[in-house]
Amino acid sequence: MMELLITVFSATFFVTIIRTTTPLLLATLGGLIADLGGALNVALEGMMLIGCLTAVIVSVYAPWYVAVAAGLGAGALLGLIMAFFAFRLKADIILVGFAINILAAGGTVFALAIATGGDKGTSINLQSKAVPAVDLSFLSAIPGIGPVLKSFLSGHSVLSWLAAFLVFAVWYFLYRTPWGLWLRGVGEYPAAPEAAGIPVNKIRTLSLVVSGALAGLGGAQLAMFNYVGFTRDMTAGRGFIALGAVLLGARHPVGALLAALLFGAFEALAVVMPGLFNDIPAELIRMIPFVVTIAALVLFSIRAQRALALRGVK
Amino acid sequence: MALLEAIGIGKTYPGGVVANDGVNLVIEPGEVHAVVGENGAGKSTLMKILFGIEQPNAGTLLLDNRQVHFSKPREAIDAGIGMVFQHFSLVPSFSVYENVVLGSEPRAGIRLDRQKAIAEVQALSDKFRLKVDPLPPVGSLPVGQQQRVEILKALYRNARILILDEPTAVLAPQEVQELFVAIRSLVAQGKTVIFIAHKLPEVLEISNSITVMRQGKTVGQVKTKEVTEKSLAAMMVGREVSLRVERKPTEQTERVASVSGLRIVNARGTEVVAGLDLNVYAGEIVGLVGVEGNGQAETLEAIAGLRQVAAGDIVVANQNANPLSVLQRRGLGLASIPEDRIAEGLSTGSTVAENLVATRLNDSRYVRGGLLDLKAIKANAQKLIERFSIRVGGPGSAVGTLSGGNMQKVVVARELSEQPKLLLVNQPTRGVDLGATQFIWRTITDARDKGAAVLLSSADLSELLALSDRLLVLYRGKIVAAFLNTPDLTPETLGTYMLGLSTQTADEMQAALK
Amino acid sequence: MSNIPAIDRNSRWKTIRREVGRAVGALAIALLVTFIVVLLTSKAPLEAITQLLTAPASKPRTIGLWLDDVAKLTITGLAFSLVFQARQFAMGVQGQVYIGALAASYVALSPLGASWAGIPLGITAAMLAGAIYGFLPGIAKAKLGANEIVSSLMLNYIAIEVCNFLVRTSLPKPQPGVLTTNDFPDSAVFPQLIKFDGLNVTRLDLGLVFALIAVLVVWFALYRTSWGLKLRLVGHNARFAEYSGIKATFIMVSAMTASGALGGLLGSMFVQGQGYGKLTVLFEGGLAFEGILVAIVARSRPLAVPIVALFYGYLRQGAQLMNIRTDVPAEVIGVVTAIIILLVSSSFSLNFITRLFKRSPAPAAAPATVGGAAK
Amino acid sequence: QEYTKDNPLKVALVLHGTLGDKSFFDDAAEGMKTAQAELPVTVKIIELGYDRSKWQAGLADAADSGYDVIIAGTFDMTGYIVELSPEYPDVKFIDFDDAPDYSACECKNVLGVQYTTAAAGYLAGFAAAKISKSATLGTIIGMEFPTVTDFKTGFDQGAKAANPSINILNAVAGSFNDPAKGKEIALAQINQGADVVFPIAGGTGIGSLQAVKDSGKLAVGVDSDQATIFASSDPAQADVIFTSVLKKVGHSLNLALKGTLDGTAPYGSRQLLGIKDGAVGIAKNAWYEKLVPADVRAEVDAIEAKIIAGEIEVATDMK
Ligand SMILES: Nc1ncnc2c1ncn2[C@@H]1O[C@H](COP(=O)(O)OP(=O)(O)OP(=O)(O)O)[C@@H](O)[C@H]1O
Ligand SMILES: Nc1ncnc2c1ncn2[C@@H]1O[C@H](COP(=O)(O)OP(=O)(O)OP(=O)(O)O)[C@@H](O)[C@H]1O
Ligand SMILES: [Mg+2]
Ligand SMILES: [Mg+2]
Repeated sequence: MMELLITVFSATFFVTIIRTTTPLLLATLGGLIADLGGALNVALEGMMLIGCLTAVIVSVYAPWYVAVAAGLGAGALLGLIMAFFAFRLKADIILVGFAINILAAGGTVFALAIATGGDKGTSINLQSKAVPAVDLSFLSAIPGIGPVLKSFLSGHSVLSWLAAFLVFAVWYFLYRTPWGLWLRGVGEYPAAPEAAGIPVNKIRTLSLVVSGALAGLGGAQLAMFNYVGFTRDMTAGRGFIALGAVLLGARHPVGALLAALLFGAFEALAVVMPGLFNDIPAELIRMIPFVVTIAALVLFSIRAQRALALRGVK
Repeated sequence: MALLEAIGIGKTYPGGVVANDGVNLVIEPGEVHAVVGENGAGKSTLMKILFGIEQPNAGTLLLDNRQVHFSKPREAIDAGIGMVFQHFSLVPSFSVYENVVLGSEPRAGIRLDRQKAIAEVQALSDKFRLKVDPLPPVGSLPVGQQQRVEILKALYRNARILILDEPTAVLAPQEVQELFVAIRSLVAQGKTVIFIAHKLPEVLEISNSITVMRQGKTVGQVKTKEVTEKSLAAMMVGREVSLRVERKPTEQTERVASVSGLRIVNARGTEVVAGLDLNVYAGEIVGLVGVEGNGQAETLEAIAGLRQVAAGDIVVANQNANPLSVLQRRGLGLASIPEDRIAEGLSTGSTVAENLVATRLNDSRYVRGGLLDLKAIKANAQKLIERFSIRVGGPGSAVGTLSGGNMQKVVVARELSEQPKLLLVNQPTRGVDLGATQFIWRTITDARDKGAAVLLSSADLSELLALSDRLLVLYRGKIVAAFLNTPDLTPETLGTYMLGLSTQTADEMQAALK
Repeated sequence: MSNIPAIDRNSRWKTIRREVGRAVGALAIALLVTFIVVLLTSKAPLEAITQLLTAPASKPRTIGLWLDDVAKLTITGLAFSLVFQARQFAMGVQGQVYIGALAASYVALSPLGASWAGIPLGITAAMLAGAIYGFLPGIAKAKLGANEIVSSLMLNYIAIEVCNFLVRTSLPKPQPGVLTTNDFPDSAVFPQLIKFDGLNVTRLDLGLVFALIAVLVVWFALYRTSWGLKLRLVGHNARFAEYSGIKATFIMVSAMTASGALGGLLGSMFVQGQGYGKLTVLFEGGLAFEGILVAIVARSRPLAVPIVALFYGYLRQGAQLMNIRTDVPAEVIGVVTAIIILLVSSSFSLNFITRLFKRSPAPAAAPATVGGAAK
Repeated sequence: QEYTKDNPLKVALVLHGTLGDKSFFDDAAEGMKTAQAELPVTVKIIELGYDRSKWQAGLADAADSGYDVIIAGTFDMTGYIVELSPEYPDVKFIDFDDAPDYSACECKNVLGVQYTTAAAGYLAGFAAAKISKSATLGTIIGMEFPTVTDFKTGFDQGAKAANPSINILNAVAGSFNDPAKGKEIALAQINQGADVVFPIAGGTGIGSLQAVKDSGKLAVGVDSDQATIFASSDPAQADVIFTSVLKKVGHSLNLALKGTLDGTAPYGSRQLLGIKDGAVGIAKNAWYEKLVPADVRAEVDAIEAKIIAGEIEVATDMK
């Protein structure tokens, strides 16, 4: 037990959490934008996966930032495709989402095989690049807390810092700019913005494009930092967990951050636990994030009910 | 010279419904122009065409004598036309000012300039005498205020011509008066108003000229000064109508329902009913008078079992109803006509027949051993369709394909197909045309005459005065006045109590409280 | 009045014609897309397409595979149709399949499994377990308002892990460490419906019968019982249902529970069927989710579900056999499936799920009718 | 029957997955390629994908399609082979990395080819313990089944033989294709002091190797010679893989086909191939030479000889 506590409160564990959280957080923000615009984006998983592959392939030929942008662009393009089918061709958006996931699972392997000349499993024959870590070693020069600061803050991915900034940016966009107002209006009651002359379908389309872009960015982080390279199905359900995180985070950017951190922490914990407790079955450890989501969901709901009950409504 | 002119407008909906068929409309600048007609006459369709939501199949629009064509609302807005829909287009969780500026926000850099938006909304609201607080979320406001927000929205976009589609249907009399004050102030400041309503006295009061529509065609345009309520009604319907109900004197005997010490708290935590006591006897109609949001709707819902009560006792047919479910209360002979037929009175995706038995799924005539008796259900529907003259293809048609008036008839038919002991009625004729109104009124009084105890709530004072035997005025969840309905009781008298300007003493109320 | 039933019947025929027309159109689009993709990826496109179109019906064995798929797709399609009709977006069929399969396996591998009770008891246990697993997100939603999409998705993951865990640790295995249980005794495996010369050539088993029974039961429950009417009323307008005295929460929970029982049944059909006859980890391979597609194309109508499953199952089998027998790689099949779903759903837009997520109160655009024009 | 280039033996390699795993399936496919070049055979590779419900059907279809020999692998397919083989008595089945229970089935036309990798794992574990400075090793398992854990059983035994007080961390990833997770697990083990990591986890393990590269530690590759695989695309990665535990699937399948052609393959029984058959072993390549000191290499060679001679008994999960 002591060992676990020491691990959990160590700087390396913190750094691990940030690393596991970042792709999730980016996808969660993407899910949030789509959700507030009134579309449940079940395609986050596929968008992330295609983001991963695009970033990896492009990084072979271009600097890392171009590759990251390409991952982002691939996600955005998928968002556009999704919007086209859902809004223009009036297809069911959940079905479109599932279709994109299927497309991504098969398409990435197919494209990988073309890019590597036949490899269907991993991209290890491609010399892909990594997103650089931000080195804040100079912090250790600060007397006293310097070394601690350094060990906690240094070494995170550029995209981790970007993700943290994006939480703020998304919040500012949603609650301080006119376009955020439009987006929330479109999601909550489309008839109102429609009557106000706001192009509702354009807003919805853009929200899916941005949603896809953020998921693609999450994919870039996953395939250019968490692990450098691509393997089939490497997102391993993170897109669906992000979907849960959106709802768990009460559809608010700060909530999204907390929910993503929660899942990130459990992913990190699941990684360190078998090293510490060899006898806990791996299946049970892997179950933790899902059990926690349900527990949190139920607790949230109980709290909401109790708040109503306190006021004598129920 | 006409400001806005529609010539020979034709509109056929994709399903083949001819909603407009050579409609003409001439609007002079600075007037209040009313458009009247029965349900489905094509009024809303015409307005949607003027506002660019629907595209006409035929005809032309002239604005300032120049031909115009609006392919979307934005173009109409830019041309100076504003429209307030029958169903509001407001985002409930947004504040008033956010709703008003939505789509044309004042900006500071990329930020929405909150202060400026609030100031502008405040200024507009002062200028046109449309009092509303810019800050609270719109969802928390009463309908009357929501409507002002809608009007402010149009004015904020510099509308010269303001279309109001059935604005008074949801308003209390005082609110109607406030709306009229605002309309007059709009006109005084150079705006033009197109006004749609089913209540002819209102039309006669506010408008300068009137266009009458019937079955997708314009029957004619008249100066308001030159018509009476009666002649107008005849123009609309094509025959004489009278809106009077003959009420037999009641002989009240048995107490059917009583409520004591009722307290209700809403989801936002505010107390909406604050210690209410009332009794209803067999064979009488008790009217609940009040500006919307003073606890009438909640009281009716609580009696029906649809709403949790914080305190108090409800007795129906000598039984403590508090622990009883909706169905058990219905079993005691309770029937209820809800306020919003689409939201809670009907399942629009289900068939007419299914809607007509929805409240009787424990009845062995239609359900035996958990199995549906489809024959009986269909026969029941056919019988009721005939008895209540519902215009519908057949028992198997989806309710969603019916007009508003016919939908309301389905609700009434279901609730009154069997003689109820206690009938709860909320806004029975909202948005319903003259013919249907007359029919529904007669049905309700028939039920009373056969011994039902009726609790009636309505935003329409003339409806309350026409139907009720006793009237209870609610203000902030309490009864502040009670009257026996006598010919000398006027809307004005009720109005002072409705607005909380005065309160009767317990002695004064005594006679009408029983 | 007397001509009203005639109008009714007329419009019903019109609807059926329109729906069939749509289905045929969708099929044509699907085939066209497949042709194009195959032309682009295969060196012998003609051979590949011939396989796609003829392989499933070419031999008793492949017909068995196809119909076995149809049975399974029908059950998952029905499970989704039930919750969709109640307007719940529970995605838990996959989890129920695993839990149901576990329950069936415990029965089959117990002494009871070797007796005549192996099949009936296995199915009952599976349906009960599935029902409980469907009940959980239902009750969480009804009592606490916990979002059923998230809770059911999470329960799926949990069920898969529970299955992995129990197969690895507690169920009897042919050799230590393998992720498969012992073969079930024959008395616990669904008998084959058709045998050829005693050969094991077709997978077609009792599951198909259960699927057909399930179609009738679900149809009957939805359209001939008061529970079904209540369920549909709740699905159309839950507030109205409450107002009518229908316990909407009870209906929601019971719909999810019933759907769970179907999911459990599917679990038993997997592991007790000819395809496996034992429990293996990850045996379901994502088929449960394909029920969403089937249900949506069938517009949640129980009687349409097996018909859609028949066509979809054929395409699925054809694609699989094309992959096995020709040079079209497996991944291309995924891409084709995705494109087909996109195109088919474009013409089959069932607005209701979208409406679930658009928080707009706007009611369905009702088709214009005789009633409106008559005024 | 005589098979010639014009009348070749028709072989189908049925993979319950896809090519591109850089180890197991790819190696089998590689063996087929050699066979096709050297022997009168034609080989069709059928990739069934990862949906288990399609495996049985896929195998049956192959059996039904006129091939002379059907090759499929691992326990996942054994059951199906047992089921199908009596129905197709004229078709020969090769079941690699597993074998049917011959006492319980009529599998006269099935050849089981199994490997005891424990012995090779023993050699790698011994070398790893010798070169570890922290006396802490890490093993990462994809999923727990014998063909996987057999590597670890031998590895652990070898490591303890080299250093009885060695500390071996272990983790089960639960997946063979989550490299990000594999990387995290390896980083966690490195943080807990491990300086040699042995991932036995397919694609997940690829992530672990990357963690080892990033932290400048050492790793043992698995199944195929992973240093060589990385040599051209990522030399830095290759440079930390001091050896790999080899399971030479392709090589053994090639031999089995040869045996089939000349009639020596013992169909109806299982072949348990080990270090002395050359079917398993460790990669003694340039990196091994460079990263493992000569004295340790000499010890390893000595141990290998003893194992082959039966003087050292290596425990195995393969019964
Ligand atoms: N979107 C639509 N699609 C098809 N038919 C429609 C549509 N909207 C209205 N209609 C039909 O057009 C006719 C005119 O409808 P409209 O809404 O203009 O009537 P109205 O005069 O506003 O009636 P009310 O007084 O009830 O509001 C009706 O018969 C109606 O059924
Ligand atoms: N999208 C639509 N398709 C077909 N008919 C429609 C559509 N929208 C409305 N209608 C029909 O239009 C008619 C009038 O519409 P409207 O919305 O004005 O209702 P209404 O009769 O005024 O009822 P109320 O105003 O009381 O709700 C009704 O018959 C309704 O069924
Ligand atoms: Mg109207
Ligand atoms: Mg109306």
